[in-house]
Amino acid sequence: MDKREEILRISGVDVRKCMRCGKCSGTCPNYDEMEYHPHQFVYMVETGNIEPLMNSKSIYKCLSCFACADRCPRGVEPAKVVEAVRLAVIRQKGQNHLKASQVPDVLDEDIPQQAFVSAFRKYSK
Amino acid sequence: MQEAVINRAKELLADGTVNRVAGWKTGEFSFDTTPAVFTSAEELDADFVYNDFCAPNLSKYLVKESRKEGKLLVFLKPCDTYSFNQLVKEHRILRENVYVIGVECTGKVDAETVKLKGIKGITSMESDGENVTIHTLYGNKVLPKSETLGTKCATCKSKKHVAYDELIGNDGEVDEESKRFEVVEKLEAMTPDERYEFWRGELSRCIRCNACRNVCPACTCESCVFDNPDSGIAQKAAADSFEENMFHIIRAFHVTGRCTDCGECTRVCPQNIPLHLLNRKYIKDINKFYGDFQAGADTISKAPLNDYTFGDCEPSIVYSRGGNE
Amino acid sequence: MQVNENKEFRPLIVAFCCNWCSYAGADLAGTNRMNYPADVKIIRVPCSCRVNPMFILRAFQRGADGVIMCGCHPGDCHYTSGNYFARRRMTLLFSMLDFLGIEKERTRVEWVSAAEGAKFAATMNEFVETVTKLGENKRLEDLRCKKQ
Amino acid sequence: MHRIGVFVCHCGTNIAGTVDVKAVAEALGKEPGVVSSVEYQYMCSEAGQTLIKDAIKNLKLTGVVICSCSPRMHETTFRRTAAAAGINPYMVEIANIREQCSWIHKDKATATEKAIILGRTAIAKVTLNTPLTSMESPVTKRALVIGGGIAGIQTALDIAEAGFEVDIVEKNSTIGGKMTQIDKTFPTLDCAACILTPKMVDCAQNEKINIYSYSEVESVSGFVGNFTAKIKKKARYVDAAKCTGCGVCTEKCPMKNVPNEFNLGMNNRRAIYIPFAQAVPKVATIDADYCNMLKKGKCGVCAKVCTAGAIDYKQQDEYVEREYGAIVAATGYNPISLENYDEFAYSQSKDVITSLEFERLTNAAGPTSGQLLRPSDGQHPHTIVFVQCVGSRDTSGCGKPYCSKICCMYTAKHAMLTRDKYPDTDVYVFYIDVRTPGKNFDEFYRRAVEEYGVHYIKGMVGKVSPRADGKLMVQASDLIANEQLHIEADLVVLAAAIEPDKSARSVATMLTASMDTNDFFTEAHPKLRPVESPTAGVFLSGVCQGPKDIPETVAQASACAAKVIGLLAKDKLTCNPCVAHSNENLCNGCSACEKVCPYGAITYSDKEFRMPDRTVAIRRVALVNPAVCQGCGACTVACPSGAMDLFGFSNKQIMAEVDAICK
Repeated sequence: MDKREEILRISGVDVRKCMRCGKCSGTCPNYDEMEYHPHQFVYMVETGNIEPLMNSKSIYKCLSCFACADRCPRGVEPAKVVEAVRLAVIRQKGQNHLKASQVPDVLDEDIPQQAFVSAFRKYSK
Repeated sequence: MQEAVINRAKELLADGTVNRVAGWKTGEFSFDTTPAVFTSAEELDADFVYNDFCAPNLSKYLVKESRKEGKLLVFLKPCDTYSFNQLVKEHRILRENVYVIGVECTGKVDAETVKLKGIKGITSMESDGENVTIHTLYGNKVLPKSETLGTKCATCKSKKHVAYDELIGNDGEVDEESKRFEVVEKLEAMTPDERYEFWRGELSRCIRCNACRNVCPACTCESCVFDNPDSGIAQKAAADSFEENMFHIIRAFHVTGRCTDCGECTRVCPQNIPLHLLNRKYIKDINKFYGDFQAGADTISKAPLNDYTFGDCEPSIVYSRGGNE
Repeated sequence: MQVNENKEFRPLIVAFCCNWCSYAGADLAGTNRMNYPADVKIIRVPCSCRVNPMFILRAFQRGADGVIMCGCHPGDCHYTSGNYFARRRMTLLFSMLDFLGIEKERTRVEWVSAAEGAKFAATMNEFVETVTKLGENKRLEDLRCKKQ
Repeated sequence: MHRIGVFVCHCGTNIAGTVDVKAVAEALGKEPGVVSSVEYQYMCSEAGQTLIKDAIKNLKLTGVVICSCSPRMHETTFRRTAAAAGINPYMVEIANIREQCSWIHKDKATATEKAIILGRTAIAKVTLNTPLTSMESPVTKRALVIGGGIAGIQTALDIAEAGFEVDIVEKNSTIGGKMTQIDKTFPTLDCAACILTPKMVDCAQNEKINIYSYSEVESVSGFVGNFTAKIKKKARYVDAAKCTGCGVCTEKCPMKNVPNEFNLGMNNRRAIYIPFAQAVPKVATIDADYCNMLKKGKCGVCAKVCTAGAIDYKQQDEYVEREYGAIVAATGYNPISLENYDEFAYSQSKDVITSLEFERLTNAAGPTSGQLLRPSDGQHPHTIVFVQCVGSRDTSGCGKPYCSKICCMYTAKHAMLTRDKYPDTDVYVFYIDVRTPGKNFDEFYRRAVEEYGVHYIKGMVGKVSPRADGKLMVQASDLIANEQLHIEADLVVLAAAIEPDKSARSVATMLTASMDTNDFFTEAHPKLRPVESPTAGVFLSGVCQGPKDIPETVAQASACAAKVIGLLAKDKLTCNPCVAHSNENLCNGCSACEKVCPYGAITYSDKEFRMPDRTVAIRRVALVNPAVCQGCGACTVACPSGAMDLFGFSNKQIMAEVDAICK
């Protein structure tokens, strides 16, 4: 299956609904850390330009806070696209980055629960 | 139960709340009850029955009865109350002229079901609620009541009374798990050829006795289109096969969205044609295409065919569906 | 059903067209000289909601091999809501015919605007082709009477 | 017995080229009931029509079938011909053998065969035709305009200008609508009040116009030309006839803390008030929710100071019933509530305002007397961020899926005026697209950018966070620079989407006028009948039909008035005779027909029937009003008993056509 199809299927997002308003990127709290920004994820997936996204650290910089998905006026949910690209990378490598057994070692008392759940979203299948 | 029902009827007659009582009396056989109107305590004592054989749906009779002088008491089983509501919604029953007592129902015994079990020469039947004793010319047989229920009761959709002024016995619940669409689904899963053979076999038995039409609480038209020369489809004699061919399809379409699935059509069919399957097919489609709808569940909702949404499915959905959908 | 000298099967198609959109679309197909088979005969109705399922059944029973109903696109009905009602009626009717084992391809609904002459012609060509493949309509004629 | 004449047209070679017209005429001549069947070169020509007329007279024809072009082309022509020859015009049927036969088929044999079938079908139908007479109904020469904004005012003025009486029903205490709250108008920047208030005064002074202010339409019955409306004049506790509008009461009233809705709650008014100086009618109104006299029976200051003796604490709602020939919906719009847009901090900070509030802040009659000051501290803002499309073009369910149309232009206006008056202010406009289709609109927007230095940034604001020091942190994306911006703003202005006024839905129900999913009124035809509702006699003016700016609203209002005048100018309305009719002997009274009727043409009444056993039964039966029915036929199929049928397209006629085709 071609990468674009795969990402659309994993994410369940209709990228053509995007009207290029940029509210996702306007909302993103980690914008400056990201090489590619939420609106670019949507646009680049739409145009099939997926390789750069897969090779970019941006997929791990997304906090999975879902603010972009919440505020998107067209219901596009960019966060799901980012997550789908990330999953495509993980599946391609055929391995998890974080296993449940490793959790106690990296557990920090100060990590908020939400961040912890986000980490799971991000680093495991 | 019967005693409580008769006593209450007598009270209401005595205090002048009503001047007539619609109920059941025994017909030619003990298991063959027939709708009747009673006007005095004596008549009630003599003939009134309410037992496991009182299948007839009395609501249709109210179209005429509710237009007569004075208030009428009627006993309605849960499924009958749906027909009642539907007729009230269509302004066919004058609600204010009817006093409704909902009566508990645990399913009614149907002689046809018993006969289909190969039991012949039935002279009478009695039920104790658990078992049915069948007296025949060839001796007695006992069957569990659950095995003697008519089609309509075997696939009962609701034991809840949706309209009543008072209740005798318990009120039940809508059966969300009802298996009433099972046979429709089975037919849908067949190939078109198989379905065609099935229906040709069934419908070819029709003798156009009009029993289905006459009993159906949705068929209360002042004059049926099949009797109306201006409708373009009326034929007294089967001079052209159109009426014969299409009677059941048109009848089913005419009651679409109004049929409460009371099952009377199949119960009264002398040829045992499962006519209710046509209605159920429409009900199932309506539920699927336009959202769950139960005719008669209330007296205000719009019938699905008199309503629409902008996003309704296109008729082409029929092509894309596999048989078993 | 019509059989010409070569005994080649030609279907008989009845088309119900609403006065405001589809009938005008059919006229436009004519004005633009767009061919479609002569098997199609059009009946003009004020609105698709005037089409009673009885008309469709009658056509089948009288020997039509296919019946198509055309109306304004949803949202464009001259009477604002007629085609929405027609849509529900036809959906349920077609589903019932299918349930009875009648070939579902013999019935069709198409929304054709007054500007869509080309669509009208293309639809009719396609529908005639489909029905020709199905052959003569016997089932609806037979459903009740001819069981041996 | 039927005596039918068939007339086959050659249409030059248009028909005769592909269809053997002689063969068609001959074949149709043999059909039962046909007494004459002829062909001619051009039936629609003078000579052709004479041929038809002569045949009707000489052969005493009862029905006419014309095999020619589409009925959409010449049906009326031939009906007129038949009428001129003395038979009912509806005894004519057309077989379309040009558009639907000769023009689409090449093979002559096939086309001829089909033409014969089409002719036969028309003959089958015409034998079942009945003579139809168009009904006439009188027209009440008065119009009702619901809504007294600029749309309603313009429509009323134009109708009155033509000499017809108009009543305006306005739910607020003054007419004028939203435009009274607006400061300047784009793209000319003239003052809204200066162009609106003279029109308001014209309305008040025009003897043909009657204003019901502080009133609502309670119910409407009837049909085109003959509506009856019940109007509720809400109690304002002031005798409008006595009140001079001097305003003394509004200064003396001790209840000072009533939020002033005219200034969107940004300042206060008294419990007795006149919304603004140029209000029409200039009559005080007591706000019963705040008046101490009405609530507790204590106070009475206004009554004491009123020299005209106009105060009447015992005033009751009053109902008026009037008849109208036409009704105009001009119910207008409101900005949407922003409760779904928490990210913009509208409810958290006073300095996040809507564009309409911004209008009031810049208006000389506003809470700041026209000084652009921050609502929180009264300081002059130095950085202002405008956010467009707040709630517009939003399919997520929070806002409205449509474009509100006016925001791009008024935001450009706001930005430009701000920069003009306060050049030391930084103005940012965040946009998704700038939409400026309109005369001098794009030029206006470009001037804001090029001459006034407004920063237009393509991108959307993601978040506004109020800071403890009173600043508003605006986080937004600049899509062209591909960077995220963080702006410290003093004031944030949200271009909230507009939606139809909440009252529109109930007005639509009363008028049986249809609405779309967004509660905008549906027009009879989106291109060709944009100011009429599909319900005959109901017309649409202004934003109630769809988002519009002022020039467009005024244009539509005048167009709407033209349509109303066209209707009121008639003494009688001729109705389409091809309407539904119910056979009361068959009618069940079940209401199925009423539910599908888009025009509310069906009513019910109880009717007595003599039964065979000599008793009398009372039954509810349907009655179709032929003046309202448009003849769609939806009811005929909904009717289970077949009581409902359609003249001109009866069940029997269509069945006969089906049979003829399938023969």
